[in-house]
Amino acid sequence: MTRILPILTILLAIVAFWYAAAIWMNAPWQNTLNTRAGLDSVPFADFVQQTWSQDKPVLPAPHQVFAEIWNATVALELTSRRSLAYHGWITLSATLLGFAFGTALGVVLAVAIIHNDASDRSLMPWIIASQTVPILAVAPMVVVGLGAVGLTGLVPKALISMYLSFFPVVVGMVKGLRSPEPIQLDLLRTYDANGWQVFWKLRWPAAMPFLFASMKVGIAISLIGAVVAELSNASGGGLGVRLLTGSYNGQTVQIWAALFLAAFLAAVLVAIVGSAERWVNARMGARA
Amino acid sequence: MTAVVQAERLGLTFPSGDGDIVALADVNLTIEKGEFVSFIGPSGCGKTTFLRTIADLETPSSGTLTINGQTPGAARKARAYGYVFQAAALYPWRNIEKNVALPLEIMNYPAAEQAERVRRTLELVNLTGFEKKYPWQLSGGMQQRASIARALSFDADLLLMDEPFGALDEIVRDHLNSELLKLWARTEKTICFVTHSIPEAVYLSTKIVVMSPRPGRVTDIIESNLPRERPLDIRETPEFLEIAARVRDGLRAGHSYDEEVA
Amino acid sequence: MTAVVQAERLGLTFPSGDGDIVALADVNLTIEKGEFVSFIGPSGCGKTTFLRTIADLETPSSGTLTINGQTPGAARKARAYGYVFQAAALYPWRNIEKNVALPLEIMNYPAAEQAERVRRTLELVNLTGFEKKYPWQLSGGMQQRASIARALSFDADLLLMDEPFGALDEIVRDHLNSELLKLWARTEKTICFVTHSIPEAVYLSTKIVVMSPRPGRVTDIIESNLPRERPLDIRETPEFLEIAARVRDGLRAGHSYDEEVA
Amino acid sequence: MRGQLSYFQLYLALVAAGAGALGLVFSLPDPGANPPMTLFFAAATLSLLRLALPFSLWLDGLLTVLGAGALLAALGGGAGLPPHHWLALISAWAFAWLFVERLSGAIRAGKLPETGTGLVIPVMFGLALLVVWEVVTRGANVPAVLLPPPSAIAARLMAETHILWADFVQTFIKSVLPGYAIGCLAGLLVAIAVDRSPFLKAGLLPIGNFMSALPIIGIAPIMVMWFGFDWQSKAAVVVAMTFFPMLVNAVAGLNAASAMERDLMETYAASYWQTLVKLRLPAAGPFIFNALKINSTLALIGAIVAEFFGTPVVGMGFRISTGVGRLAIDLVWAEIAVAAVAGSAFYGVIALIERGVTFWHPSVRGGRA
Amino acid sequence: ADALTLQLKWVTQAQFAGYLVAEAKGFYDEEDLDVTILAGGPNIAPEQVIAGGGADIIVTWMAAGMAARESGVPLVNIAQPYKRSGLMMICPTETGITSEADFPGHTLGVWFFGNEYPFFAWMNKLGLATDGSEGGVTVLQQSFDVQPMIQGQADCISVMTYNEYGQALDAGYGPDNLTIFNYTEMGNDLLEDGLYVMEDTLDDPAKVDAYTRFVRASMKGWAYALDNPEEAAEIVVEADDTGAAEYDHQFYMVNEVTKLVDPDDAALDMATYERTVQALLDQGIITQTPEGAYTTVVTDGL
Ligand SMILES: Nc1ncnc2c1ncn2[C@@H]1O[C@H](COP(=O)(O)OP(=O)(O)OP(=O)(O)O)[C@@H](O)[C@H]1O
Ligand SMILES: Nc1ncnc2c1ncn2[C@@H]1O[C@H](COP(=O)(O)OP(=O)(O)OP(=O)(O)O)[C@@H](O)[C@H]1O
Ligand SMILES: Cc1ncc(C[n+]2csc(CCO)c2C)c(N)n1
Ligand SMILES: [Mg+2]
Ligand SMILES: [Mg+2]
Repeated sequence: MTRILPILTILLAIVAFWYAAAIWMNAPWQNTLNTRAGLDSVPFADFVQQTWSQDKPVLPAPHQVFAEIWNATVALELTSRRSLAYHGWITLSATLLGFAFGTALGVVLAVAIIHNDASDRSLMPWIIASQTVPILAVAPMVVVGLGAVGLTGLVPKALISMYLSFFPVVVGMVKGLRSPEPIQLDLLRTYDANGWQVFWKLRWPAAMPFLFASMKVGIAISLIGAVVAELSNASGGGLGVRLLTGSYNGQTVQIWAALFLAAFLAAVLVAIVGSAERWVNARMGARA
Repeated sequence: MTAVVQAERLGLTFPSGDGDIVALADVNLTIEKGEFVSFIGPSGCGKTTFLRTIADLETPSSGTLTINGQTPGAARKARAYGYVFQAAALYPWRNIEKNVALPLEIMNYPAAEQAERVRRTLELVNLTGFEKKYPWQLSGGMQQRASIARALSFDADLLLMDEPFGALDEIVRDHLNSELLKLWARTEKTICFVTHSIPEAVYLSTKIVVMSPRPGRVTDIIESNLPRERPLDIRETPEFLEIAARVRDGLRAGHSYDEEVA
Repeated sequence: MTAVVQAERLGLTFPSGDGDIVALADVNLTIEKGEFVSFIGPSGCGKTTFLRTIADLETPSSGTLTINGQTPGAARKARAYGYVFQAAALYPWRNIEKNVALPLEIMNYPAAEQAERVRRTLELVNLTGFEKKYPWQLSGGMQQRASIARALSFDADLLLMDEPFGALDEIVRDHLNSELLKLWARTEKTICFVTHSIPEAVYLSTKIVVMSPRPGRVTDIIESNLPRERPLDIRETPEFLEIAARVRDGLRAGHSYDEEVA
Repeated sequence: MRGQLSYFQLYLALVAAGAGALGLVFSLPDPGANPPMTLFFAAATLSLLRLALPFSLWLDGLLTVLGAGALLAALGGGAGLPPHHWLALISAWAFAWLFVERLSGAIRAGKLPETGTGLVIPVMFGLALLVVWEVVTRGANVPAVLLPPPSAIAARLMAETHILWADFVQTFIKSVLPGYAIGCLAGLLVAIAVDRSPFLKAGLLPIGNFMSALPIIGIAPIMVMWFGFDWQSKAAVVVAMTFFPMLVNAVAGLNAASAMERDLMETYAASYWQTLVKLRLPAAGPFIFNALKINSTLALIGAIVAEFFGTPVVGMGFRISTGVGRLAIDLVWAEIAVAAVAGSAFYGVIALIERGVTFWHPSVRGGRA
Repeated sequence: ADALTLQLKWVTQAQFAGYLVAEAKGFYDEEDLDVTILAGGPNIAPEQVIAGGGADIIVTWMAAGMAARESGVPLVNIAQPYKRSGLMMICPTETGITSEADFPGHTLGVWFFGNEYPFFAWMNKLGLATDGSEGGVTVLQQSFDVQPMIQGQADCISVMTYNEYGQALDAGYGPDNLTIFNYTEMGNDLLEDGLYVMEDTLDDPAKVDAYTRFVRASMKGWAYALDNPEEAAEIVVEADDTGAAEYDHQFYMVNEVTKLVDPDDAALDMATYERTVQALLDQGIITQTPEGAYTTVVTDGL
């Protein structure tokens, strides 16, 4: 209860604000419609009702979005291509695969960087540069390029997720693997521990807080990557495709529904990483 | 037989933005196998730095240093020594048992022997019952004892101990002092021991090295002729007090604010 | 006049996964204004915990504790005390000068006075010349002295000092002991002082609290009738040695492995 | 025998010389067909002499340059590369790698100065990548509309500087910088607010996580709807994009101060703000900079992506999307190159500031951040 | 069966009803073809896909196709089912725009990504500057919907008769409160959805034969869609694996696109071709009159 109450309060505040904003943002268009229909002097209560039930509102009211989510998930068969759950699953699988690739790649690169001077000096600047390449520009080319060699579906999307998510992991892990105090390293030096032992017994555990912070960012970005990739390739479905087609058809409610589902997925994923973090912390004897 | 530690004209300077710090200057010292050498000197005189240099954790700026006739690096690779740091340096994610087992894991002791050694050394420092606690659950002195246990858990011939008993009360200290002496007598280890306690230094050592600061130099080397078997009450004998007085004089001479002291 | 520290049936238990740790049990103690109280006891007996409870850093599980007649929390808010931790706890991003100035900044001393106080206290602990160095550039003892300077830089009426001189050599320790005594005599401060050195405790204190472990209890409170003016050589007087012997007995009684000790 | 080479370096040296020797064998039937290439193969084979003689690392650098030059010269015809010339690519790459390995080894050993030579390594690596790119795209006749060679991109870069500059101003100066500043600041402030109030922490953090997980791509059309077509909507996307990493990292960082460091502040009865400014923010520094660095690249991506959803007809994202549509792929890559340079410089500046501000952290004290 | 991959210019919708119907009704199978239809999207350039070998035939607009040809992708038009342009520019009357003369000083929404050429050719003809300078128009890269008009961010927006115009009608706009500039009616139309292949494949008679059968089956699909708009709309909805296509909208679209397509004649109309090429040349979109950019071998063989 003590955990739910604050969330509920903030949630209520947001929903109230949202409804108010919906009136405000949808009013101009509603006025146009009413004028056109020859309706002047609509009572305010009715007018509010109208702004909350437009077909293509600038800002859909919360209940519209949730009705759409409900209709597109629970009310439909899971395997239906109109089901948001179906599209959510497609995006989720690409996200998870890409995140797994990205985390692995990020850790491997970080390890190479802290252990090899040449890698550090040569790789780091280019890893950074790689992230300044606008992914949406490259994504279609990647999809086209991989399509040309026969790779379609999940893998191109996962690769784009990986491309985005490995970066926070590299940056965080390089910092984390370098975070042990000199005296902690000295201790292992006195045992003449080999590089492998220094890594597993000191650097890796010391880097855990950094790894989890990075993974939280990484998994959220990974989802963005999957969605971006889906925007480049309208066949195959996924939440990105729903966003796109919603946008073409001016279906704001559909856009928001897809957005919310994506955000919900990301929040769940971040929460899962968070619980993993707490579990590992507990196993590592962290102070409660 | 070669000396265990042999320093000749050893110097070490820390570069630093605003003026270099000369931590060791012109240190000459020979330590033979089986000796128990105490280092004593004002804070900041370079005791830790000297121990770290022996352990190949710092590189001398000048002079030569050999350990068992080898370079410090080769000695370190041969796992010639165990080191007790001035700070406990326990790993916060390992419980006490695991912290003590760390060097054993690294040196690939069989699991059963690891457990046995951990049990034995923890008992030696009187920490039985705290095996599963994490460092932050222990008092300062308990942490220090855990770090001593860690260095004793494997059998290095040379022990480098930097103020190991600083945070311990007199009784525990006496206890550990005599345990250490027993261990030393039994195993013929060579021990380098930093302490601030003159009685402790005299009680334990065959040789006491007095250092003075800025730059860190050896001002006196006092050979003790006390017998190898030392009951605790040897500390009241005139021989003992005489050596202690000599150490105190050497120490005072190296101090910058003698005059002020009443 | 109310007592500065008044503990009645004070208890403190640390909850822990595998069995709670009783750090303090049934502690009764009154400290009057102007007293110099030393705490002595085996490692892990709860000395640090007791000081932390006075400082409102731990909350008692049972019993009552008042500081200047207030709750510990109120006393802390009134900045009633200065605390020297067992570890130096210097901030790595501040150089020594800035570390010492930290409480002064927080208590909004004028800049000129800050500079003057920093200079004075650093001189007191003999760290002049190291103002611009960062903590990791100092030896263990130097870090400890910096943290003492930090606690002395502002004028709290109650000083809580947890083994402040543990990492210092005898000469510096003597020097700081007598400086501390002078300060105490001049300012009428109340001082709670944890130490492992029996001579130090006897030399400094008006009252010595002997504690024993598991659970941490006060086993003896020894009032010292030594004069307030204490030259260093008072330590050889019979009165002194008598009190020291009583402390040693109390200490030994509390120890779990008396028998083993030779 | 193996001189001062590590086993790994020796391995690279053998690959380099071996590929060269094999190439020489294939070239022998007609050694005059491509003299520079034959020369390179011969020189690479001769590098086996290092097994017997001291062999300066600069010679490896020279061989790299020679190999790259021979390869680029061989591309002239436009008919692709004969099969055995690919061996030169392998050999030259191995020489390059060997060169940077040895160079960084020499710098670490203090035989060469850090300043100056330290820069050679990333530059060498980058140039090596460019050469490989050039050789592969032209040597294997990759369609230019899929991936143009760097030379074509460079030509575009030179020819269209005014367009590129206008796009840079629109995207980087107008959208990225303000959006980055606002987003990072907002993330930090919310982190502090969240940290300050347990109620907010319990209430806002889960919801904040949720909100910030909104894929920015979906936000972009909405921001355009709300803030109009010009840079304001792009800056808004950048704000949304940079907010989350800062929030997460700052919340973690604000908890980074150790228990005893906090206790010290308690004993001074320091106010919340004093503790914040004098302890928790400095201790959070490494985490905050982590976010600042991640965000410096995210911000640029965000702005560019946002420009895909309606813009005035200027901006890097606009140029990229229209460029792909017009198959002006070399212009697209020129724009990407500008983005990469700007983003790397931005990151570099933040990293420099980090080294200055968090000089005390072990990861900085020990060398590089 | 011969395998062919068709890359559409846009997402699965009734704009491509002929191909989708031909696939669904088995017309391709009847011609012994195994056709894969790839949906497009706002970031997929069909010209790039075919250059990379990801498709055999693409649907694209002639302006984009010719521009790609000059960029080194040798595309050749093999058939032109779309005879007329569906492109329009619409302006709400409250903006005060009633004729081309009113444009200066206004903001016009334009789709880029290869769809901008007809607009620029038109402005070129009107002599209006498009770089935002005095006396010209301000150009906005428009999103692919009618929001910019509804929200007043643009004075005029681009629409297709068969798609966004329908959305505008749904939103309550109509001929009585809109000024409509229809590219076809103004004579400014450039050729839209045509079928293009890579030039070198035309040297292979087997390929040409496959193309011919493909076009024949596709035109059969278009004819079927014209006669059975409801079923065609259903087929489109069924073919869309994103689940976004709505039957009502697709039905509207089928009816609109069949007005632009001549199911009986797949051949390129030379007059329109010449005009398209001239407009592209005038505007500098291409610099040389293209040679061999179309072929009649396929349509001749029908
Ligand atoms: N990493 C370092 N960088 C710069 N100066 C250093 C460093 N480590 C130690 N020093 C300096 O070297 C000198 C000797 O330090 P050292 O730690 O050896 O003293 P010590 O004798 O062990 O003192 P203590 O008894 O206080 O531990 C001191 O002046 C110290 O400031
Ligand atoms: N945070 C904590 N959580 C759990 N147990 C703790 C914690 N802090 C201290 N303890 C336990 O409380 C007991 C008393 O600890 P305390 O630090 O007060 O001892 P001390 O008398 O100061 O010892 P020392 O002389 O070694 O510093 C010890 O047994 C210790 O294990
Ligand atoms: C020309 C050249 N080639 C390879 C490397 C080294 N390197 C590049 S990627 C990689 C794997 C991960 O570190 C390594 C080792 C270099 N520095 N320069
Ligand atoms: Mg030291
Ligand atoms: Mg303690």
